[in-house]
Amino acid sequence: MQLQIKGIRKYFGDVKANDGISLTLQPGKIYGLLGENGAGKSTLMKVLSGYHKPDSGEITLGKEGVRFDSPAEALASGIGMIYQDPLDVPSMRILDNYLLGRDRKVLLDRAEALQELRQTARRVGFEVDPQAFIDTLTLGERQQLELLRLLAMGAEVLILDEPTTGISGEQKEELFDSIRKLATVEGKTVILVSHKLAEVQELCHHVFVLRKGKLVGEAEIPCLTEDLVRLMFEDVPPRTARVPHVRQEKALELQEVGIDGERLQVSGLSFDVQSGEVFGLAGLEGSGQRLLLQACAGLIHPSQGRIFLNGRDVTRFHFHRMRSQGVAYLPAGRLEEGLVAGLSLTEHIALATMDREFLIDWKRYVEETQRRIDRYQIVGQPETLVDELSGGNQQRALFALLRSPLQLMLLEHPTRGLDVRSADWIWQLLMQRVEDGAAILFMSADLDELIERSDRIAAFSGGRMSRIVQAQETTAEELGYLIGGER
Amino acid sequence: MKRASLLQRGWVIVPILVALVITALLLLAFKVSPVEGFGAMIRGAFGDMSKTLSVTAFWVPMTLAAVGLVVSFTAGLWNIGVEGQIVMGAIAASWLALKLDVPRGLLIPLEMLAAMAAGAIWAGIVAVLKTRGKVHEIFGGLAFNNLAIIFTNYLISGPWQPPEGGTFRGTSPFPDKALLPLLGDSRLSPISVVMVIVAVVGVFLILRGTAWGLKLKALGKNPDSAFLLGVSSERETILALMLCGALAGLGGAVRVTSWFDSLRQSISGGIGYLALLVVMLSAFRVAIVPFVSFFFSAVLNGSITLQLRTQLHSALGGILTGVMVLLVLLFGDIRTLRILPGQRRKKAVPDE
Amino acid sequence: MNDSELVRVLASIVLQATPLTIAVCGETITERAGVVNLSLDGTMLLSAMAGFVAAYESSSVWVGFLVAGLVGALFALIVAFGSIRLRKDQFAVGFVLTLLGDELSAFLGQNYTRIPGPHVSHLGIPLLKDIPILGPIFFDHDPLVYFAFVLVAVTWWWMFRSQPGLQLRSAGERPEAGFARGVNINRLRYLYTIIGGALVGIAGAAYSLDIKLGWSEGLTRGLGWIALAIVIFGGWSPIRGMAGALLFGASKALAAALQRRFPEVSVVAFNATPWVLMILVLLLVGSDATERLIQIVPRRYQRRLRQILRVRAPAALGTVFVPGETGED
Amino acid sequence: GAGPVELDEPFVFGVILVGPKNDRGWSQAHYEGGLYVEQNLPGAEMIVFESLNPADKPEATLEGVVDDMVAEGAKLIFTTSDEFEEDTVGAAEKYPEVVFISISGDDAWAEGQDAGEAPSNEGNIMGRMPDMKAIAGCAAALTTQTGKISYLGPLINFETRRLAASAYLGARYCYQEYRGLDPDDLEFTVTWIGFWFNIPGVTLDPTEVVTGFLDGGTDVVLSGIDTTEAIVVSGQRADLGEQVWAIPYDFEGACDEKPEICLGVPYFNWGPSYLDTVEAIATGTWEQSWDWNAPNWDDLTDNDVTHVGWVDGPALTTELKADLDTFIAGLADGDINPWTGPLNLQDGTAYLADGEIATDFQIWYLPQLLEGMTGPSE
Ligand SMILES: Nc1ncnc2c1ncn2[C@@H]1O[C@H](COP(=O)(O)OP(=O)(O)OP(=O)(O)O)[C@@H](O)[C@H]1O
Ligand SMILES: Nc1ncnc2c1ncn2[C@@H]1O[C@H](COP(=O)(O)OP(=O)(O)OP(=O)(O)O)[C@@H](O)[C@H]1O
Ligand SMILES: [Mg+2]
Ligand SMILES: [Mg+2]
Repeated sequence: MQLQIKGIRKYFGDVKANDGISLTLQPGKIYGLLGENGAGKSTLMKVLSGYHKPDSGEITLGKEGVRFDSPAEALASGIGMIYQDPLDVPSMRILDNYLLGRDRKVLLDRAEALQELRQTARRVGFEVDPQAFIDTLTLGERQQLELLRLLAMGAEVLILDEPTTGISGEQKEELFDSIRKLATVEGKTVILVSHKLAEVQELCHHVFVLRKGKLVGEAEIPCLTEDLVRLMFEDVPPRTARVPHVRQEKALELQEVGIDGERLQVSGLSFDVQSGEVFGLAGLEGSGQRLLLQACAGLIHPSQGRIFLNGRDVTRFHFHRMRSQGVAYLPAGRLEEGLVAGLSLTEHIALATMDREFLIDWKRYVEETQRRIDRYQIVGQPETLVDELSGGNQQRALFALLRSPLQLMLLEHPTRGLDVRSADWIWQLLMQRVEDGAAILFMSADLDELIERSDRIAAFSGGRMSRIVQAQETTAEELGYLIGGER
Repeated sequence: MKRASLLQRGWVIVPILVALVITALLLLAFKVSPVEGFGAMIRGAFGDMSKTLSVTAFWVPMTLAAVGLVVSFTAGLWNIGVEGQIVMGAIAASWLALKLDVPRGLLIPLEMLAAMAAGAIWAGIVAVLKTRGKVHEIFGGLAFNNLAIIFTNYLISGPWQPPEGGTFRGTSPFPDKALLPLLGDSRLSPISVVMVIVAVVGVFLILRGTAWGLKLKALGKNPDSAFLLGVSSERETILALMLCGALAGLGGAVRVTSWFDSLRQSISGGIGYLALLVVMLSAFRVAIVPFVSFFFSAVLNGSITLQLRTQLHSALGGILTGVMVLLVLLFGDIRTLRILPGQRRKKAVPDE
Repeated sequence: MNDSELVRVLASIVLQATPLTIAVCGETITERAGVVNLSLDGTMLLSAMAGFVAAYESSSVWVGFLVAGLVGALFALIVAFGSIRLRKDQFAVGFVLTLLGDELSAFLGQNYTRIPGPHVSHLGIPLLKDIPILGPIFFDHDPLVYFAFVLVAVTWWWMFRSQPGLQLRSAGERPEAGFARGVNINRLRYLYTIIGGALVGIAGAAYSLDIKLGWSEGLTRGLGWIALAIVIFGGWSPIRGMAGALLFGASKALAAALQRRFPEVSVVAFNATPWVLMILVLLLVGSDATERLIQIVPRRYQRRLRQILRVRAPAALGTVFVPGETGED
Repeated sequence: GAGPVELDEPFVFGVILVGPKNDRGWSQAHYEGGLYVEQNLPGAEMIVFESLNPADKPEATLEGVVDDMVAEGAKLIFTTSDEFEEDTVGAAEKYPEVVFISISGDDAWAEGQDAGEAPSNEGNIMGRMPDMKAIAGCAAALTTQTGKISYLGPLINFETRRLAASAYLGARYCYQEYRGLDPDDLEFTVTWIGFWFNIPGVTLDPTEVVTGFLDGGTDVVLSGIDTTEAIVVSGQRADLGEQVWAIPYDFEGACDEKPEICLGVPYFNWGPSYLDTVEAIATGTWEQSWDWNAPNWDDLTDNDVTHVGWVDGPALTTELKADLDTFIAGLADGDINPWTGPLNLQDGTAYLADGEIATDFQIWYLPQLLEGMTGPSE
């Protein structure tokens, strides 16, 4: 069935996430959807799969115009989507998860569902234990399950939103094989949302490129990667040249550190980060790099080994104590973990920077906040509530909260959600800190960012850290292998 | 911050009026004219000086507890245990009043301090149960309310029984020097009014102007972020509850040393729960608390006269305040009413 | 105590725990759907009063239960409306309703205090009631007791073995996932909050029409809170919840027995047992100490032990779900 | 009354109750006493205030209610609970022109422990309930099949010990004299709930306590609390075919809750004493006194004369009734006095020597339960 999208608009407040997008998709083909962060890819797909209602525009399936009030309606029409974060119920068993939404009857037909599940799994070549609990599975397995569910429900159009950010190289190959089979053998339409050009080249037949909510181009694959890059970024902004500031002092040192996470165990971490060094951590979500950052921050304590900060054993220090030692930690979730919705910028600055004072000198803090607003180019006033700030400005606000001087900065996805220009600018600020002697340990899903900004890089895979590579000498390909767990 | 418009500010009158109308209908249903009913209430609260003083005297402990609750609510805590904290304060003050023989100038401050300490400790236990034992403060508080009341009953029927033998009414009256000086014939002590003023101003300043107040605010709104911003959630949780407990305990001391002259069973009788309502109706703002609390006190005292005049159950006062809080809570903020059916929130419209 | 005496005590505990069982079951349903109805104490009082008055005026206990169920449903509806539609603090709305229900029951019931009225009559189940020991304990009771048994069984089956149960749990665990599979989360939350509330109302009437016969002010005060705590102790499972209600009933029977056994201990001390018990069981299922304790035992028993001792609240309990608009505010 | 009294002007009197006026127990008995005055003395007008206790009304005080009542013109106020005793003294001092009657108090008793505490405008009235409780105890002992009687006690004080002990003495006497059984085999258990009526969460729940009694083999439950749980719960059990009986307390109509199992009820009849007081004040003849008013032995149910009474319950069989009547007759002419020595306190100390008859003081201020009774004394 041919799928047509015409003039889709979806605005979030002032943000034009989708600004009149039209596409036509044919059965039996795999499409790539490319675009920089915030280009509107996910929004478009959510509109297509019934999660969002478009402000305007229409969708035609075959000859009929369709309107979806919910993802379930979309699925009933044959459009199914797999989200970056699988939409399943972690506390349920696989079978129950599959049964949920399978039918409307009161009685559950477990036997039939079981058979169906097994059959579909065999069809695409997955293996499942239907009695296992979802929360014991890896992200990749959960994505596979979602795929199975959609297939079993008769999805003809499959949308995969960045399906490879969280899975291993092996799983990726498996997934790609099944996708190919689904498209070519079973004649399904597949849309792969990604900004990894290599993947697109490997898998897709045709790509669409979005920028700032608009369709800016399309191409048949294979084509030149440079062309795609040009389509995605228009003019690729020149990035600031990086001057290394590494000094010969160990800021952070880990000796045989092991960490027990809830689902993952990390062990045998031994390395150091010099003052003035930027150390990048690659790896899929949930591979252990976040645990490492949290352990260095004192948020969780290692189960073995020691951590030294400027030569001092800080293994058992808790977060607040680390904080007073000049360690900063920047979480990935902005409003969830970093900022307090309902408090103003000034209140944040006061909270983050006050010392053992009793009374708050509001006047001083308002002035200080204004200074930081200017310095970090935040669009807002000192009395603006942080939840009224835009996402990018929230990100800037997080940086504005950092204290000085800092010994060590632990950053999760420091530029996630920022456009290329802002990201570059944030890195300039960070480099100033580095110049002053701070060490940076950061994780990112963006391999280019890692290579470009780091002095050294290590990758995590399934709780194990790879060998450490020099950023200047490595390539995205090498990192890809390391992320995949190869030596 | 945007300034609220006049409509937004004034809207809250509407649910309040509706609550009055509902109460009036209830009066009519029981064949009492609302004019007579509300008239009796007003006369009961403000009919003469002694009534007004009585309203004020009842207002004191309720306001102290409510002011404390503003602190714990700011930290995002549901301190239902405030009732028990009042009782423990009363018990501690009674203990010194009964057992300690020192001059008045020393005894009264000691009673007040002991009451604050006892209330704080009682709250502290609930807090530690929460932070260490993961027992939600609602359940911890509730259990400790009942335990405090049971403890009172034990004391007045056991060790602190009056020498002439037990009734279940309470201990023997305290010596005069253990009692707060009263205003004329009333049960109102000017000293206790001063305590309220200090508490209101103090809490206002703490929440507005101190580092601790800011930490509580952050903790109440988002404990995770607050933690990353340097707020020690366990310590502040415990301290916030303890400060609330201390003020509630002080309220308990006022109950035994001015409203009564001895420790009685049910020394609080629900003042803590009323204080929770007061704080909700005050929209958690400490500057409004004393006034709302005064209104509550007037309604309750007025319903005594209402009962005497009309033979209607005095729960009517509680119904009036309860309905009012419920309506204000649900419909008091006109901005949230916009999401009612048919008036979905405005979406940004394409501007080309 | 000889055997038959013990049997009678146990039978009484089963009977006395019946209303609590029903209330716990109702609130378990509500909370499994992701809504906390904190108003239980007030709901039970008001419905105990309304149920008795309705039964008295109509001379039919069934009308009484019906009215009580409606009262419970109405209070639950207010909680649901306040939290789902108006997005107000569920705890605040529930707490105000708690106090309001108390006052309303006192006021509206003032002319029906302590008068004899209709009540549920006894109905032993033939054959079953003659089973030695178990018969008299479980099957020689009022229909209400059997209703509670059936309710618990059906609720458990509905929750954990039926298709709608999957939807119900998804609303409390991960509403986004349910939504993506076509579950109308908020409608379902309304529905189960109201059903849960109606059951709590029936529990209230169970006191005034069966266990405590008649209305008097404050008839069930405090029991709603106990029920809320038992829901937690019961790990949001109706069967464990019923066990909790029985345990609580046993503790009260114990308090009275202990007083007779130890006359030298102050009478009031025994009155504290239910509250101490409440804290202890909540500590058991929640505290980190229990977790440390579990880690002592051999690893292969840990999972089982953890299942028995610990509980986990529905992940989305008390949260607001806005379909398709998450993150917009 | 001493002949008809006519009122020149309306006479307003106040009645302050500790519980609700329709509690089917203590408070309702007082309320009906007030109604009796209104019926029998045209022009007398009662104002009532119910449920004055800090658990129900933290905002209300006796003083405040008295203020309101005086403002409404009350010249006489009955404060009807021992809870109010001390505050009544204060109120009486504040309003010397108003007469206060503190029910069940002892402050106006010249020989009492608190002699001299009452100002001259305060008096005490109490019905001589121990006699009626002895009858209740007797009825229970005559009826019991299991030899187990339980007493649902409120809180522990002189009054409640006194009444429980009287019931026990009556039971012992009848068990031995009319049934020819060894009174030492009689199990008499007292469980105190903690207050005059149920305060949920704080007192023991009387419903559950009575259930516990019956489960434990008790077949006659005597109530000592203000409310009706004893007969209600026993009635429920009787419906299941169990052989159990109950004896409620305080209020004449209390048997109505479940007549089939009611052996009778010892009750207070406040009407006559209230009326006397009102008339005495209206005619200016009132003087302070402590009245422990005896029953009208000629007819224990003549509510125009008797101050306390005993109504036989429908469940009392005719043959047992004969024995009970013998017992009552013995009490009436003084042949029988259950409060005759030898009598030991619960801890074994001697209270009355052999043949010694208890004085009012000894009965009123009984320090412990008696030997042979099971249950806490303090
Ligand atoms: N629910 C929402 N509420 C408000 N703004 C939103 C919402 N969802 C997306 N946006 C905004 O819409 C824009 C497009 O977002 P979208 O998620 O579609 O980008 P994307 O192309 O998928 O980016 P990425 O590669 O980072 O996933 C962004 O600016 C984003 O902040
Ligand atoms: N050495 C330490 N050992 C234990 N706890 C510590 C230590 N240093 C700091 N903390 C805890 O961490 C919290 C934050 O400490 P920090 O030095 O950052 O002070 P702050 O953020 O200015 O706040 P405060 O004024 O409350 O201490 C402190 O409140 C304290 O509880
Ligand atoms: Mg996206
Ligand atoms: Mg006395």
